[in-house]
Amino acid sequence: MKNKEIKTKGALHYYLQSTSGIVGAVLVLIMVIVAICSIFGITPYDPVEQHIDNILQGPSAHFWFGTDDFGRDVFSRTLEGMRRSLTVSITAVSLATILGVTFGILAGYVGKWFDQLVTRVSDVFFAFPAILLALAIVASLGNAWYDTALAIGVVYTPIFIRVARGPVLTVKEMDYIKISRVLGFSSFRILRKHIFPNVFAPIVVQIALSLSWAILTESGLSFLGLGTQPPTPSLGLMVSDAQPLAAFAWWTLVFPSLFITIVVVGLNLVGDGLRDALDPARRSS
Amino acid sequence: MKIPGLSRTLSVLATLFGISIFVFLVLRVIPGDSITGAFGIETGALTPGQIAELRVYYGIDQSLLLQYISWIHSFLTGKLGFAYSTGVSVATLTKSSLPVTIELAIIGTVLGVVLGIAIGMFSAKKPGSTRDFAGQLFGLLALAIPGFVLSTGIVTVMANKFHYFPNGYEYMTPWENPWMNFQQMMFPGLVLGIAVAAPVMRTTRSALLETVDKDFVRTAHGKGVPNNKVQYRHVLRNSLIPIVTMTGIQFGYLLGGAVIVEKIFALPGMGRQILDAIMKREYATVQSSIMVFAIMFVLINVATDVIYRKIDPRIKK
Amino acid sequence: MTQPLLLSVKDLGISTVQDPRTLVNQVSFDIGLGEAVGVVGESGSGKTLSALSILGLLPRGVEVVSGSVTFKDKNLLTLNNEELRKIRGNEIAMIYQDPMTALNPVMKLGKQLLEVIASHGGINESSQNQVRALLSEVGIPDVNRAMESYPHEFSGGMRQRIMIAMALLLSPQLLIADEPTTALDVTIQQQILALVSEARKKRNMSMLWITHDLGVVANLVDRLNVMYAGRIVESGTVEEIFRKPKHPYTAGLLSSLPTSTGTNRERLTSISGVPEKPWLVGNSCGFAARCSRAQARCHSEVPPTVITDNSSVACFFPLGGN
Amino acid sequence: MSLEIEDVEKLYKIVSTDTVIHALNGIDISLPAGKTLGIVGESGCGKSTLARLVTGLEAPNQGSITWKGLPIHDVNKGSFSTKKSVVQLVFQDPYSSLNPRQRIGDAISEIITVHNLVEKNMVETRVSELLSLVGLADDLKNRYPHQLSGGQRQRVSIARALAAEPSLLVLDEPVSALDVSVRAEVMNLLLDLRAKLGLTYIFISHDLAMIRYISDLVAVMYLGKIVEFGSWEQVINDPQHPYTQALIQAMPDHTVIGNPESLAKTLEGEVPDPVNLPTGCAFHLRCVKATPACAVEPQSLREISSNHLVACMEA
Repeated sequence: MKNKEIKTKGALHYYLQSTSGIVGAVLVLIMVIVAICSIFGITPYDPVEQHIDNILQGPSAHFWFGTDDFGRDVFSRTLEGMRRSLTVSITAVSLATILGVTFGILAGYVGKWFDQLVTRVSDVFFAFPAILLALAIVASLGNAWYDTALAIGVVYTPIFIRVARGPVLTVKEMDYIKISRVLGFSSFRILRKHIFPNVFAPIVVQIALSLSWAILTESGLSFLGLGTQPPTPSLGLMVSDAQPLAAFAWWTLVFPSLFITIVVVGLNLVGDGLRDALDPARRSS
Repeated sequence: MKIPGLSRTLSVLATLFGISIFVFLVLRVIPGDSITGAFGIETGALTPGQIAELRVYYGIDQSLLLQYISWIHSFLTGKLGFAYSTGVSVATLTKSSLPVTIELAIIGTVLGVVLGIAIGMFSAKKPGSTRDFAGQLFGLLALAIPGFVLSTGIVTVMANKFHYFPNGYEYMTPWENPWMNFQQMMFPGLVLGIAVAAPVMRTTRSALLETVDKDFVRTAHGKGVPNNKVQYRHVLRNSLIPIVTMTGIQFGYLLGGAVIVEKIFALPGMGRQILDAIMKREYATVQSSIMVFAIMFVLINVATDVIYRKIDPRIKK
Repeated sequence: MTQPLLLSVKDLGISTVQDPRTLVNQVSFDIGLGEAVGVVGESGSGKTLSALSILGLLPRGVEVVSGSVTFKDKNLLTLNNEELRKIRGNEIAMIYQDPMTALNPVMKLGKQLLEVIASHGGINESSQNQVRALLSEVGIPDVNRAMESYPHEFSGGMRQRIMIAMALLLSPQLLIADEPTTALDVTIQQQILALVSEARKKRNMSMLWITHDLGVVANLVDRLNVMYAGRIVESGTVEEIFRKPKHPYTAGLLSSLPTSTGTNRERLTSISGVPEKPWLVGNSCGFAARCSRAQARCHSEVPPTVITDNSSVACFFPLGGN
Repeated sequence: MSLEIEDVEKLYKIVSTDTVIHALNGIDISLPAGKTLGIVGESGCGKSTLARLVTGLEAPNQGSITWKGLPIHDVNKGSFSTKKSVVQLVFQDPYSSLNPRQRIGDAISEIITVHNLVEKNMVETRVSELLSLVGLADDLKNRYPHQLSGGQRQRVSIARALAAEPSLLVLDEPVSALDVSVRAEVMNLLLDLRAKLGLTYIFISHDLAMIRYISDLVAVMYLGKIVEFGSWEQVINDPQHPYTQALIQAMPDHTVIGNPESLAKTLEGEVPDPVNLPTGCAFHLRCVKATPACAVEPQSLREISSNHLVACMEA
């Protein structure tokens, strides 16, 4: 218990020394709060409510981000869209992390035919552009949010297999792992106590980066009409709907786009910050 | 004893085989078939007899294995299967759409690599400086602004403010009308190029910074080699390996990005072909088109590997 | 010192750029024309940094903060990049510790060698032969094939020979060697030592040899500087240092080495504790905490370097008295 | 009651180049309990491979290794319950031999608790005992490896090995990575522990000075074979194999000074590629005494005087 405390404190200490890490964390935090607001219905209006008298209004005190061609409040819709994006991405990345890390660590540690099999299969997955594969899966599964999440999760699993497997191969060759075997420790113990803590850092970094890619993929799918269906808002769909309107109602395009960009920038900065904070080589200097 | 490239070829074939099975299963096993695709909710109104007939018509009454074999057979015999609704062979569709996507991909890759390496070098020259910050900011934004946002923005501004929108006209191949083709490809190519440039820039920057601290760079300085020569001959040359890897990986994402860009800029490429087929539930078309994509990607990987061997003498064997 | 001076380092101070930490403090030593000087010290003593600073090759984040390095009436520390470049590889050459990483892995060896000539005056018809002659002098078997090969095709020992050939190509007046045999097997080390010794004699070349292994320099250099915690604590001829060490650290180091005759299963004399970090020494003798002769003033004052004839020692209570 | 290594061979297949490396070619050693065997040789001679086989990390392709009558492979599997016959290992690199994310105290207590070597409430005491045994302060328990010096880490590695209560300790270049002034202390510690605990050592090094200082018996290895074997006096003071002689001559010696002639080279060339072993005696390509017959006839160890074995026809 004490052990853990010190470790996280140390990493946090180093994390807080990186400017980009702090900026990223703040951006992501804002977006998460926004999403949570939407979960509890703390939005100015119902996202699907049509204000017939206020079609295509510019940003104002009543409608902070203006209204769209159905008179719906863009601000409320953006919040709701952000919540959907985050829900899908977090579910997808959790799935990919659990599957990928388990198979990656096992493949790296067990080696031999199992490693061959896992790398071959993940190579096959890798041979696809992610969005295309997700597209195919969504096309046949359906477009409920969990279908999208499942599709993105499957597509990102091989990334986590690679990220986990690589360091395991390196760590496995370290002298302290050999010594653990001579000391008669079980494989499970070696994996849990000696290998996992040492491959943890790249996985955490990858989670942050994958979340950002997942958000891009999710909004890309819904932009193509293969994700969330109208009238439920989603950021990609809002951009798609804004295409014919943008010329005279810039706010319909700008705000959802801005939210996607902010959260993706934030997650990338968090990833960079984590990479620096969790790398013992950079710390010791 | 050993035939050069044999194991390589075999592993490429094995990967393609795996892909074909995977694509097939994803689109067949999962509920929803061509009938529901074609008739939508009206499927419920069909009699069992009609459904059985339709199943025969679409070839989905057979076992999965037979379906797979018949698809692969038609794929390999050059027709790539048929689109059920129009009866046109997928090969015919692909013949006109593949060149569009390839042209787009080449423009995107070249732009992305040139831009990415240039900005990466610009950034790495003085780590921590203002120019480094500017370079990194570009990388970050290029990574974070989705292609569809950038494309929509470009279309909006160009079409409405400048009344310039070449993609509004019918698509022209470079042979029919090179100038028109260039104008039509310019913006979608730029959008893809920026998407490729971001990771290439980041890789270039970190590879350069890492190589600068290597022993052999110190040796070169110690020999009295002029600084600019050290940078090009020793630092950049050794940084190319990760840059090539990253470019190869990006090619896959680029093909994915093509789907979105082709839709927005109304280019009749592979991406749009797949999208249309998905909307119409033309499984054979989707399957075969995705196979074509996969083959392209695998071939790019082989090319990356060949370039690798050219750059790095250590992996000759 | 009978020879005229070739290189003179005075009060050299090196420190990190951020939250400045002293790494090398007031280091002074001379190298005469044709003279071989050794610098002995443990890891972190500052020996490698002192050597790298001569040619301005310090790693990023580390800089010279004081002192001068005079090479034939020029202060190398004040030269601009171009002036310094003309000296590097030409008048002063360097060989490094790890032969596996010191050569460019993606460039043919012939080209890497010719680059030295190209950087100092340009290549002509005889350049190729010049390179071939040196490669065979350092004992590379198939010279023509070697020129067309890449570094990874050679063993560590062979790569170090190639590095030596590269360094000798323009007949420098000074060769700086940073532990060039540490990564090699003993029989290969012996070959390299013999090779360098021979080449030096032939060219009347001066040499600065950095090492942590007293045994290596015993028969290689004329004079020796012993470094500890960023300072030179003792200097003198090899004879003086090995036979009559004055600084307690030098003496401790010598007696902790197992000898080649006599004892087995007997306890070695050892120095207790660990070397102090140079930036933590402050106003004290860096060795005080480990020294059996230390008294109160050793912990509160920096012992000055006392110079007598050919030798010097920085200790309040040296062995054999003052 | 001894370590018996009989006719051990170890091959490594390199898949990518489809070649085979002959790491060990017929090793026979008998080491009485309580003695120290020094194994010396240059890189690639197979000495570290031997360490891995003796500790059961890898299995030989041929031959057997037994410790006190038990095959080594079983020794570490079932032995912790009986608390005897344990073989332990200490590596060269003090940086990679400790888990960077595990505290020193935890690294040592882990062995004790996993194998229930002492009563639960005695674990802390035992850890303190082990730390003081290797000369480390008790408060080091709470530190992480990167907060320790190289010498301290190596002491921790030794303490951890001792926690398993081994009777045979394999030391693979235990002081090579340490600073000169720290090296002597660790060597002294190893001497003390051997006397105090009655340990049997296999001490592997490329440094003959360290080998001669600690060993009772010395084996000189070249390209996967033992070329000379005997007591330390026999091998080091009266070397018979030309390779041993060359190694001794090449030892940097600080007692001989100011004599550049002593640098004259003694051994030509480098160690051949273990993938294509030379015919006959593997050393003949570099040997000053080689005759045409050496290129044809493989050499095996023969006794030239009491318990002094040499694999050379010219000896």
